[in-house]
Amino acid sequence: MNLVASTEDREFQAQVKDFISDHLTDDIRRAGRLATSVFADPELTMAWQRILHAKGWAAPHWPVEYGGTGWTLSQRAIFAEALINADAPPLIPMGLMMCGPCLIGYGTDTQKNELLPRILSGEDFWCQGYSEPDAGSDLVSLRTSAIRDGDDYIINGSKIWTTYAHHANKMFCLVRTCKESKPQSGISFLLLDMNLPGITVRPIIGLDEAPEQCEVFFENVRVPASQLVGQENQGWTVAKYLLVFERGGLEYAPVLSVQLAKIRQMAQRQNTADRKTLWQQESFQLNFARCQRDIQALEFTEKRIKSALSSGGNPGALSSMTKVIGTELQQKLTELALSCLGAQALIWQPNALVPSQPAQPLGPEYAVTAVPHYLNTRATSIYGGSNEVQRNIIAKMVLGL
Amino acid sequence: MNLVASTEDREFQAQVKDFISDHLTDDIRRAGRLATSVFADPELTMAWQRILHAKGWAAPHWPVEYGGTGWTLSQRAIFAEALINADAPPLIPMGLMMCGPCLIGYGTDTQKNELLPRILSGEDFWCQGYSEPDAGSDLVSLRTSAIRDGDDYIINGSKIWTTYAHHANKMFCLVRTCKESKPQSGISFLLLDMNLPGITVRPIIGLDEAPEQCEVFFENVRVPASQLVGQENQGWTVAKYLLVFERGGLEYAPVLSVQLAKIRQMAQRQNTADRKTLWQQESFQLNFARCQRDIQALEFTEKRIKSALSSGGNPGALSSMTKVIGTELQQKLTELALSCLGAQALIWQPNALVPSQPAQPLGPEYAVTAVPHYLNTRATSIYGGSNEVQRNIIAKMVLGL
Amino acid sequence: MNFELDDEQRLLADSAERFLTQSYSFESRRQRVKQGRQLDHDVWQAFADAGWFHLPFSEAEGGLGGRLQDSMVLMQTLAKGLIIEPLWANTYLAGSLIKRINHPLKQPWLESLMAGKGHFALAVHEYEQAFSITNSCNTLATHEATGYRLNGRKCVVLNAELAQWIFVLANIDDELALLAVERDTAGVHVSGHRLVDGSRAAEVTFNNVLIAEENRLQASGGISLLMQQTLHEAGLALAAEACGIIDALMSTTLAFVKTRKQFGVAIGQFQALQHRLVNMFMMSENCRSLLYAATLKAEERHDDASVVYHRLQAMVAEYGRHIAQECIQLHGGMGMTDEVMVGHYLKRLLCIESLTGDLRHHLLASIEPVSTQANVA
Amino acid sequence: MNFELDDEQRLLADSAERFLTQSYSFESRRQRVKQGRQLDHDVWQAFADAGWFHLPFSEAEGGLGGRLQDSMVLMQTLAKGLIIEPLWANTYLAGSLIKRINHPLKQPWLESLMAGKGHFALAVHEYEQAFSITNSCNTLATHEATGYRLNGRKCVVLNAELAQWIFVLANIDDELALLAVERDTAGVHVSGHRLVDGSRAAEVTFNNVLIAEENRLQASGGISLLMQQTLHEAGLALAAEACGIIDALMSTTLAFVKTRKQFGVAIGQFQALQHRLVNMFMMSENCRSLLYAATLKAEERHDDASVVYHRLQAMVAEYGRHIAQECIQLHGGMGMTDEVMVGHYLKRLLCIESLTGDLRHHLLASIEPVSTQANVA
Repeated sequence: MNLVASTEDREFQAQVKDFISDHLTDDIRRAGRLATSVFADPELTMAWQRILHAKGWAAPHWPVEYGGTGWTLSQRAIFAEALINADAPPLIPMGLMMCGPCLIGYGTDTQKNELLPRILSGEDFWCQGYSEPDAGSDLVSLRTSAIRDGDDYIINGSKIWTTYAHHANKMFCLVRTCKESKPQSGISFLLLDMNLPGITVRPIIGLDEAPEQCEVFFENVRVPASQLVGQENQGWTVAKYLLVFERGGLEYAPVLSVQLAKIRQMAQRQNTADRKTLWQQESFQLNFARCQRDIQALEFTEKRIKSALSSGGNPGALSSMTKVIGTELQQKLTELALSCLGAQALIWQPNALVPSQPAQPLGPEYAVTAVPHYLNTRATSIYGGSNEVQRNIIAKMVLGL
Repeated sequence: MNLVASTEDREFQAQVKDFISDHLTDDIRRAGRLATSVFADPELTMAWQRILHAKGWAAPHWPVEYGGTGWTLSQRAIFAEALINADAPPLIPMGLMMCGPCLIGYGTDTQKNELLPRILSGEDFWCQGYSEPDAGSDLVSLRTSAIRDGDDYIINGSKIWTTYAHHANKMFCLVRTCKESKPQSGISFLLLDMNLPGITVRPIIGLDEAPEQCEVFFENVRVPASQLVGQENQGWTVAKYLLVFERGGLEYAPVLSVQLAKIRQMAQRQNTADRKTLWQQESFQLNFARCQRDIQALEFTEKRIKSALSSGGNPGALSSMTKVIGTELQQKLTELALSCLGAQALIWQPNALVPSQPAQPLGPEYAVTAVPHYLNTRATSIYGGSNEVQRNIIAKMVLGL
Repeated sequence: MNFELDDEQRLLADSAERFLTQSYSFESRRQRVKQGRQLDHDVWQAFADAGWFHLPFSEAEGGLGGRLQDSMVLMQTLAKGLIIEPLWANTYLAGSLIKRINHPLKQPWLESLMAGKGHFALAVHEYEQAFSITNSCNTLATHEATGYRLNGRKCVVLNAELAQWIFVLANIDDELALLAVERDTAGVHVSGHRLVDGSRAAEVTFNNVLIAEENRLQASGGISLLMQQTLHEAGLALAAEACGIIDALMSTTLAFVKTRKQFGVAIGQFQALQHRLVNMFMMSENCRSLLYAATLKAEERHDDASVVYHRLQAMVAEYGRHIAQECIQLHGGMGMTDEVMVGHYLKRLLCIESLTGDLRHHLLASIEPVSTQANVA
Repeated sequence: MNFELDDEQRLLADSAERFLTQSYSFESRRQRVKQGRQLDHDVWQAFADAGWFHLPFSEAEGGLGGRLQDSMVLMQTLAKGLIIEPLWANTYLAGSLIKRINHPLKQPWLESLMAGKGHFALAVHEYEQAFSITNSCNTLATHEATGYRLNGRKCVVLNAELAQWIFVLANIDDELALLAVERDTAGVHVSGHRLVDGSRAAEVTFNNVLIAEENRLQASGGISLLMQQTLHEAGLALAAEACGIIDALMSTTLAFVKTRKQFGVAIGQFQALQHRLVNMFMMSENCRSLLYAATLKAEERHDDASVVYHRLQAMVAEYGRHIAQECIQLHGGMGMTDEVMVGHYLKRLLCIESLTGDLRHHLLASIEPVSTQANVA
């Protein structure tokens, strides 16, 4: 066992930091700082993706032949942490993290050649059509149908919780292509253009009053059969691959550490009755210490999983575990932040959250994001397979119950 | 709505307090103080029952004709609280609280005339034979059989978690008298003498190393059929009545309040690094305040249930709720007590817990009971219908799930 | 002891419920929030007509008796509708203050308030200040020949946009003082904004504002005690609202889990969810019990009325948050939208938690100075 | 980074496991607890033969290298058997102290300890004292011509019955001091007793005990730092034991719920229990992660080794208690008996929690003085 970082890694870290400080502009950085969700301002985020793409760093985790960097897992972690520490907005994952790897794994040469470069450059903006009104965590019961008609599929039905569908020009989705077979084997994985006739997008206003999710309706939408990824009726295989990727790929601890450090700074600025700061209150310190402890444990759980991956092991359902722990800690941190701020956090000022031209906030800037972030973060234990479903998975796959 | 106590109640309270301070001897009081379970030292507890019986106060909740007091619910609560505040050991419930009411409800005149006076006087010491090795919270699957043979039943099987079976001369129990009918309708309620041939009692050593529970084995034990209570195969009806009585009859808040007051005194005696007491630590105060808050809420929940009972209402499954809240608060309090004491609580000195001739303890007396009490109290969420089963009941009966 | 509503209270609850059903739909409320209107005059008039502005005031003050229980019933019932109008801020927060002060305008203020005409605000909170009322205050007033000069800034001042008078907590010579400031006075700047729950408040800045000597408010027992009594009475009404919200969350969510299906069954059939719902239910019942306890103890002036009040606040803050968050989780994606009630209930609970003190404040204030034995019931 | 055991560590774990299976049955342990024997010489000799007494000491000290990882593996593995012999008290607690002091007998002490002959005790705890080491101590020593006079009383002194030397934390001139006291000195009274977990300790009173000047222990950096370093090194081994107990609790309980039936099905099929078991499992994995983190950081002398150590202790205390209590609940009535392991594991965890500081102490000590950024892995 050891924790030693190599000299190469330390040199790499310096290089990454230099690049970021040279290229991350103030307004893009503000987009990261003012983000109250994992989805920052789309325009500025895409601007940042273009900068990274120009350097060849938009998709470090892709194979080199498709535009990846060839970095080690350790280098990828260093890069990710440097971005977080610099308040860079996280890149929008639907293309880079979800659709891209899937095409790399299951796409035809035509699909790969045409689509992967446009994902990297940001020319295509993807959204993910999985959930349906009656199939949230339960994808097996999805009903949006794709019926073969000559060289096309005809799509009818609707999708929900489609993040940024109103910004997207492309969707990858799961559709039912066979009703006779077993529920999960009649599903196919399809790509489509969002401007096709018969598609309607209705943004859903969230608790934070921002339209992040959408409902998407399909009425006799014709999609060429060439847009199928993998075999017909084998969409579940492709989807499962994505789900594993989505869950296993994320690391929560680095973001949480930065958030906690910010909470500490906030607490040091709040005054209390006895002319001390909130930070000096024992009860605050104990809450803080528990969060810090739990974040560090998660950090090492994630390192253990990564280390098992490096040496060829299968982290299996342990990624369900980091999803549960990570999201519940995220929620706890947003609560800790609220507990610092009291009544001043209640002021609702969405105009102060627009990173390109933020209005001057009432009160300190750090208080502006606290409530929207708290509210938005309630979703993390719901999406990506609800934490209840994750617990079922762990019970079955890890504990053998 | 109002909380006002009547003048009569206030006079009654004074009368009760006087009686207790005149009659509760030092060694009986010590038995109450040194108890680490709801079951205090049996000998001293029975001595106390005899004193109360002489005054006619051994079973205030029984109908007057059988030896009850005819008190109002409010007077009964005043009496119960006065006993708790005086550290009187709680009377052993199997006869007075469980078998007695049951006989009053379902017994024959012969059974009532013979047995009830001996319960009041303490001449008979009862134990309850319900649980079996494979039927803990799940009484439906009990298997101890009673087969009719002339005027007798022949009993075979075994019971477990039979509190104080090694002290008892009588048992009331549930036995299976019919295997053909539906599981819960083939059960009968039977009384038996513990000295019958074929009965073996094995005390079970608990976590606190005290033999409180027992296993009881029956090998061809002959019990006269006259010992049946209620109809044959209708034991479930009698048992359900008992369970309701056992759950609804208890009030947790008064005991909890006294325990919390003792914890406060302990905390005021513990010194900390900065020459303050533990009581002065903010973190301790917050833990304490939460417990106090929750106890008071429970107190009023119990008052609301009692008030609903007084006006003829049916508190229904709400008694499951006070069982869950009450026992979980008990457990929390024993943890709070431990948190006051640190390493000194680890000293294991059972001899200091014998109320008749206690050994001089190492360290303060209050530290001697903390760990055994903590350990014993883990059982409260298991017995009397586990808290999991209670939650199932509330989900079904109250929430309609 | 008796925990039943009397006939009068039942009528009050019925009328409040009828008002919500007939005149306060979720959709109309959303529209008003979106428009940012400061007051819906029809709604406000309906409150006045129903006599709700008179409820917390004694007959001597011109009110309806001022039984705390009645206000409890009203606030508990109206909670379900998430009233955005400044009923609490004006009637309970400012009202509880006004009834306790000595001031020449006291009676006219009360009368206009009860008539639904007078609007008042109490300015307590400041930026970068964890909850504290009594010991620290960066808004300062200095002596002048004819009174005081006030400088400083208050945040989250409820009802400030409508108020004719703002009562401002300030320091004078290192002592806590309350100043009655007319909103139109030179140097007072009110910058209105929305709160997270859709109601409105304002940042109020005081720039060399001249205050007449008589407008330094006096109360027997001093300003600290006045503030404490005001916050307790108003806070009790707010806690009643929180309990009403908790009830609404529970019934909404129970109805939802009985119909929403996943994996082919109603999600209320899943035991893991059932046990969580049972925990939430037990919490909600405990909140109700403490609400009754705190209200009756305050009404009957028990010695421990104050500590029980703080216990109630500490409980609704902690359990209310837990319940609301669980309700959102149980609603799944729908719970995260502006379209269903649960999220709005959570937002209102966030406000309630912060307005009269934080959890730590309430917990520490809930401990009796000396250990007492259990009381006779 | 690498979290795999190396070959040597695997051998160590195997030998410890073999020892438990072959020579340390639950039944034989119970008998020894009942008899109140202070030491089973066969067991102690087996420890010596296995080289476990040499493990925490460097080669220069005559040991086997003193890699913290090796001790971690040993303590984690032995945990399952609930060793009642004073392996930790003598080798880790006293041993970590001896290796850090300057004293003429230091080397002979270490040698006899490693040979399994020498027994030592560290007397820290006092009655009516919430956890504190550095600032307060009612055991006092006063200056004499030839040394010091010691008066006071220590409680829960592990291994005091067997010890030839007791190291006593005392105050001299309001300064923290450590005195090495021979147990046979006049005025030393050792009153042995059992602890809740079946192991033994003693109350030790000092009545005008004369201590030679040279037996006031010295350490570079002072006594506070010495105590801190000692408790951190020994505490790390103890936390490893706690993690081993947590693992044993989880595997015992998982096996139980898969076989125990209620209402016709294995109770492990109930979703409400499954989710609780998952929470326990996640806690246990987080404990393991922090154990690795704390051990490796201490070994590699990272700046944050100390805060990570305290985080580990705070986590095993809190999560260990939760897990053990849940395991008892899941075992039902059987969990409440002396006859199955789960209750014994809980008892040992109670001891571990109290020996090196309470939860609050560890949490407050786990906060870094300044905010740092996330480190490179």
